[in-house]
Amino acid sequence: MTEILQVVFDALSLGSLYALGALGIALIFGVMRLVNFAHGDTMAFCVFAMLWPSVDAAAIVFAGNLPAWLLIPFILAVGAGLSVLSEIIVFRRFRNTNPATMMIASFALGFVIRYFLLMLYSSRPKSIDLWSNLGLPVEILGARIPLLQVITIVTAIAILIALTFFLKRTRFGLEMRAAAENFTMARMLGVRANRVIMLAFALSGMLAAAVALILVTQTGTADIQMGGNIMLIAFIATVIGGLGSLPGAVFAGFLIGAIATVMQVVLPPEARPFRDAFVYAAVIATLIWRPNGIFMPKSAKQRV
Amino acid sequence: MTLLSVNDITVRYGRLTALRGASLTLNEGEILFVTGPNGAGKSTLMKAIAGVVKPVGGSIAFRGETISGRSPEDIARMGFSMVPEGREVFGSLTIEENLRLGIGMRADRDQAARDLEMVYSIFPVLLSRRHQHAGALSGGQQQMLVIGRALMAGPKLIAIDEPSLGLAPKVIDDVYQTLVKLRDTIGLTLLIVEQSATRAKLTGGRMILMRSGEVALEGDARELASSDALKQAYFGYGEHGK
Amino acid sequence: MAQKLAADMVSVAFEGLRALSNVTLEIPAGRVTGLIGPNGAGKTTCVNVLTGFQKPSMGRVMLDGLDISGLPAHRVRQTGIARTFQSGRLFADLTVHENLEVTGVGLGLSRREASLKADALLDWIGISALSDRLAGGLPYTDERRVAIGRALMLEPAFLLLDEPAAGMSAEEADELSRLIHRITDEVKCGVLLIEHNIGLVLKTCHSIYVLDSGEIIEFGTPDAIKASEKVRHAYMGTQADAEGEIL
Amino acid sequence: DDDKIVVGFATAASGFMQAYDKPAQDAAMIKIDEINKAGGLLGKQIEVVTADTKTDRAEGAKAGLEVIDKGADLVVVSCDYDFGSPAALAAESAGKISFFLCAESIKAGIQGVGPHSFSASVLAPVQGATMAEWAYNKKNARKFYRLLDTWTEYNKGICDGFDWMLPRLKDAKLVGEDTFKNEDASIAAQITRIKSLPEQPDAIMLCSMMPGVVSAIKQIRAAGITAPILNGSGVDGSYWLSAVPDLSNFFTPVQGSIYGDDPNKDVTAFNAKYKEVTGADPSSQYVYPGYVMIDVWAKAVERAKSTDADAVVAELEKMKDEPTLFGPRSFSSEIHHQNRGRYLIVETDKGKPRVIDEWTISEAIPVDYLVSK
Amino acid sequence: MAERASILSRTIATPVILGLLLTAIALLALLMGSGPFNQTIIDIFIRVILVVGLYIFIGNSGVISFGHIGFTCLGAYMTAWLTIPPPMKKMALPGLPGFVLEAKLPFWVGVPAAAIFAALIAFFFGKILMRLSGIAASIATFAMLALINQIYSNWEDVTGATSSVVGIPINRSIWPYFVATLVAVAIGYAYSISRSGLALRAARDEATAAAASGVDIPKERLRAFVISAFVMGGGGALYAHSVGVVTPDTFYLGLTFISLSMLVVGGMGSLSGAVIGVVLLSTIIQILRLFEKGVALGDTVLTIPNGVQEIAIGVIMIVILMRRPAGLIGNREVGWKGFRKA
Ligand SMILES: Nc1ncnc2c1ncn2[C@@H]1O[C@H](COP(=O)(O)OP(=O)(O)OP(=O)(O)O)[C@@H](O)[C@H]1O
Ligand SMILES: Nc1ncnc2c1ncn2[C@@H]1O[C@H](COP(=O)(O)OP(=O)(O)OP(=O)(O)O)[C@@H](O)[C@H]1O
Ligand SMILES: CC(C)C[C@H](N)C(=O)O
Ligand SMILES: [Mg+2]
Ligand SMILES: [Mg+2]
Repeated sequence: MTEILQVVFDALSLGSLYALGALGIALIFGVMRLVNFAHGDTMAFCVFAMLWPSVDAAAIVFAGNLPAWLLIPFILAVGAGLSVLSEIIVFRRFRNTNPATMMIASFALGFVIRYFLLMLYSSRPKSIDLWSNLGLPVEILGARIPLLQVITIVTAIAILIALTFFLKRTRFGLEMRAAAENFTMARMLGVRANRVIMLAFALSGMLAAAVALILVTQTGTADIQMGGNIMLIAFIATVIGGLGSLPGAVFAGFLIGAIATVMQVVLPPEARPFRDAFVYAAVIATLIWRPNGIFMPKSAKQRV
Repeated sequence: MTLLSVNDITVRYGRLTALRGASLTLNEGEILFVTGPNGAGKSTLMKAIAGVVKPVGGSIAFRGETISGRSPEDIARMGFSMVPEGREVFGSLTIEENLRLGIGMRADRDQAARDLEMVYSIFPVLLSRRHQHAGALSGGQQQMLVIGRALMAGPKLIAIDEPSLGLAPKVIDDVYQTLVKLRDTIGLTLLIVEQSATRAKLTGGRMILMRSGEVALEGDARELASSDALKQAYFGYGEHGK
Repeated sequence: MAQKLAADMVSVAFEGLRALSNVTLEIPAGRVTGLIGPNGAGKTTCVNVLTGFQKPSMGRVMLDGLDISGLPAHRVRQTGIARTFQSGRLFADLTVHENLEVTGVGLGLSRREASLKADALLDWIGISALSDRLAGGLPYTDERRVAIGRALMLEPAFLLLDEPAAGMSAEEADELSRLIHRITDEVKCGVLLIEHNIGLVLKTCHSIYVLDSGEIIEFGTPDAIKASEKVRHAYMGTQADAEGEIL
Repeated sequence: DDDKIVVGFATAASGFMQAYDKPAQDAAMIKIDEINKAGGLLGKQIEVVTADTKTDRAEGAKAGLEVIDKGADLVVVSCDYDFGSPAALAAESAGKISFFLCAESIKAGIQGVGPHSFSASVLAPVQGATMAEWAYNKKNARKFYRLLDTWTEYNKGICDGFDWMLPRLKDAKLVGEDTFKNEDASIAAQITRIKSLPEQPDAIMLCSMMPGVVSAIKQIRAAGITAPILNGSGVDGSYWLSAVPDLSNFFTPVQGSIYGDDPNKDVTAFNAKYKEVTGADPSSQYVYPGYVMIDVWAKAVERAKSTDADAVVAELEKMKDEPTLFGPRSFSSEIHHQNRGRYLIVETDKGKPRVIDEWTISEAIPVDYLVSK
Repeated sequence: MAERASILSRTIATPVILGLLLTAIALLALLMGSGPFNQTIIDIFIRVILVVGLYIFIGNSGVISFGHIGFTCLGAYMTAWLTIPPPMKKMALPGLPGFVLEAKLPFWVGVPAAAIFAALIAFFFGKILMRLSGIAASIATFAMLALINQIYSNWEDVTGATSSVVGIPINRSIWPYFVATLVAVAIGYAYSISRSGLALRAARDEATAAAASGVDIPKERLRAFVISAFVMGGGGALYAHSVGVVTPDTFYLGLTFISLSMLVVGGMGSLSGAVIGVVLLSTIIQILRLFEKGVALGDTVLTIPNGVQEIAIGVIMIVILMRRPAGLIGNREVGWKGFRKA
């Protein structure tokens, strides 16, 4: 029993990280039809913002030494700032262009951010100790789970609820969804669409920062590529969850985390390296089963 | 009092000139029909006023302020409400959400609530399906929705590009009756692209005819609609100056 | 060439909403059949069912006695049933000529054959001048004519037109009416015409179905429809009366 | 030309391999400088030419061709086999000697490139075998757990060496094994598996490398698993220790110590020299193979009295336990790599690494075994 | 009305001009006669093949595939399996079937075989995936890439897992690559003017209307998928022979995004865009490289710091796309009199 519970927590903790990533991707996709490939690099940027630029092997911790009540807002602000800047300098000029063009632009932007970090910090992964005591396990119903993972799970769910409420119940959410669907028409209705989109970018940037903080606390490592994998999984989660559906993205994030964890547990040792192959096969199966995503309401399908 | 004046505007799409020096004025509380053959530039004129396409020459003033060059949302917030050609509903939003989008910039929430009721009473089908996605509506129902949405903004001037598109005759009547009533009660000004001269005649007001990106003819809707001049201008036999 | 396309007791439901209930109708070859009714009556849904875009919840679609319900849309087109859409749906990045060519290719012609057919058809409709323009930038009315041309490729047995005259002036609608008659006369296909332009329908159709809330409430000749109190009540406007004053 | 000898570096000056290539290359430059200052090689000065591989394989092939074009007698290629081999292959087909800066796969040499190719480091399996045998003898470890990061051949190589050694250790057994991926954000499931073992292991053989290894260690310790962790050389260095405060019971094999406590004082002197030249202390033992490489190659050139590739290869293959600053080196016509080697053992205790021992595996790992893996 | 010229005669200028461009590049390599430069040109040719392969599917169907580099991987490994000397194979890849272990085929057999193999696998994947469209299809193709990558990264006996596969005969002559590139361009051209190409482009614009025109969209997509996989597989095989080693991670996200970028920057819907995009971006990269190494301008040597080249390329791409969202060439194709509508 406790063993199963332990697996559940393991799955939830990986899943919540994916879910948080997926929220950041889904938000921007929802409002701009943009698959923001720079999201992962924004995460890396937030992590490196804790360090002083240097190409030495040893990291010089800088902002990372701030007390939590200062550090968290600072990193969130960095994420939001970079994200908003990306919107103003780059993405704003790609309104109404096709998704492929926007996607490549975001990829190129990510590339620029990555190499910028590389120039400042070198390609060497750096180490940084943030809130180690969060790694200590707490006992829940007999299962032992690191405090950090509890925090991650709770954060992911709290953010989901807050965001869903925000998008469903406030005027801003309505305008955001409208701008996503038809930018020009929304403006003709008086929606200050640029402002709306900018806010979405700020939120997405903060989500990237949140993932960055959790990741760095968990791994103790700052690596240029660190956001990449989560971003990809998040991207997949966004699509199989149902495009534009935040709960869908979160659910799919948890689902992928769960599948990966369960595969790790049940596969025999020889097959374990193929764990991710099973995960991707499951992704394909899900897409064939529900091409519009798990959470897509039927009525949202375009009628003829 | 002049509400809208369009002075000599020119609009190009690449090499194609869609408007060449078009002008018109519209007074408060007036009805102005715009008619003209296929490709004359009627829709382009609407879009230019709304700020969606940028004229390369000329100027547009609304409520005494120059609006050419302003963003569509600023123009909308000044009280210009537009129903574009071709039913641009937000298919993934519900019907009520579509309608509520229109009231974003209004301060008078009570009046907005009353307007919502009014829209639902003109188009009862929207009320019965208010929580459904707008994308599922039939063509005509979508047209009702966009007209309703434009009214929700509480505009000074409403511009409708072909209101009758896809609507059943009975509904067209309802729409026109409502528009005229609003003109009479709250002084709403109407700018309507309408292919049907008969409809213009029945409603009354002023009318202009566009051809090849210019205003070719102007006059009283009732007189013009029954005159041969309109037909001639429509097909371009003989030029009528403005 | 097939002689009769029919819907047999077709029903369609969307999450509780009955868009069509037990609709039975027939489209004979060589004639123009009208389908009118208030907004949301189910006209487009009916066309969708007949052309394979919508599976009926119940009932069948019969082509000359052959059950074709359940065929995917492209297969339906290959049996000779063509349609247009309420919203243009042209291939925006292709030229007008290519728009027509696609149907030829879709029906199994080589590009060369399809190209020749497209030229001939554009000529026949009278829009050869548009041939090399990108379909994306066409004005509304031209869009409609190209859509008809595209559907007419390879002389379909049936042509279903969903509001082809929307946005047309009286004169343009007149011209469309003539075109439709040319189609029935020369191509010999059966046409289903959905329109809110009553004048056009009355003038063009041989017989007319009236649909309301998913049910056929009336069927008859234009004169009979014009006279029907039921239709007038459900559909016609007060001023835009059945005389077809408003075109 | 005849008045100089050219060493060509087809290495990464950008991209992530740069972090490995640059330090080793700096060390090689120090040796080259020393030789030049001492009058050169065969009386000629050594000249250096470089080309950037950008950490890209296709670019690597180009870089190799480019330094050959510039007359390189020795082609030094990227540390890692995957990224170095395109340039090495280019050298091989041009009949030039190539040296991998620090590749630790058997392929970096005859088996994967050809008879003119060498590596300056020690095979990864030797590291795994060393740690297993050492822990068995010195830590009395009998129950081993094997945790493999399937990301690279290097990681697998460590575990291969461990696998080879384990059956040779009487009574030692594997109580469990698992795999993970370097990029895994969380290895919670793997940790759960260790913790639910009926008996906890005496030592965990961790076959992984930067950056994922840090995350794995951090999570293992955070979960309260205190068993000794054995590693390959890839984790050497103190730069990352801040990530796991007070890390203890953690063991790494190294060719030389960067911590100032190498039994050989010359190593400490080299470290100082390195700092003087580059402005920083060596960050890990991976600087050393660069120095060793030039050292053994230069000796072979002197002995062959020529830079002719075949003659130099012949001399290199004669080396048996040739002493270098960082342990003895042997090459043969069968293998151009070290399948046995002296390692210093570094223990990290309360976050402080220091040399505690020295170990050479009791028997060389057979070439057949290495190749079959 | 003037008689319409046949599609072939109206459009043949495009492949001819592109062919001439490629010939000029090949001649340039010969003229320079330097090893590294030759290798650079070989690289460009391989890139052109890959991007043309992408164009065939993505350009015509409008579905952004993240999966095609998977076919490149399949092709590269296939030619490795066929052309590596048997003794080396038996050592490194003992899990291969017997007849493959014994095979020692020349590279001009290996490359087409690789292309066919990739096409075959594409057929199986395509059967399942081509029913999807839009972003779902993109993700599914990405999952396919990841699946291929995971299998090739872990199947020790057959692919050598993450370890480099070596012993692939290296060919440094420019001609095979040149000829293969011409063939790829010819295939790309032939597909784009084919019935299937037209039908697929129609479906890209308006799937619903395409179905109403009798187009069987999944079938047409599958056709393009298989043909493009053929080209991608061949490109992968050529890559293997140009470098001599392959590993699975060579054929993963990095190559995917670079190739996609070149396609989009060149002009996604145009064969000319595919070719010119690659040539142009590669040229810019080479020039920046030159500056990285230092360029003497008069007395001063102009050098840009390491890393700036990558940043610059990123910025240049963004700027090009800002200016020309449809890519440099857009949807047009080169003709004798400049560009014409595709
Ligand atoms: N986005 C565009 N790109 C290129 N050309 C355009 C575009 N929009 C309109 N045009 C062209 O501009 C001219 C004017 O078009 P406009 O839509 O304003 O005409 P209209 O009078 O509204 O016609 P209709 O009665 O068909 O609605 C036409 O020739 C049309 O082809
Ligand atoms: N996919 C769908 N989901 C939910 N409801 C739908 C769907 N498709 C159609 N409907 C509903 O079915 C009814 C019939 O729609 P249909 O489009 O057939 O009407 P129509 O007669 O063509 O009307 P119009 O004249 O306005 O075009 C409408 O009430 C419409 O909202
Ligand atoms: C830096 C090292 C961990 C790299 C390793 N020596 C290799 O061969 O890849
Ligand atoms: Mg118009
Ligand atoms: Mg309809």
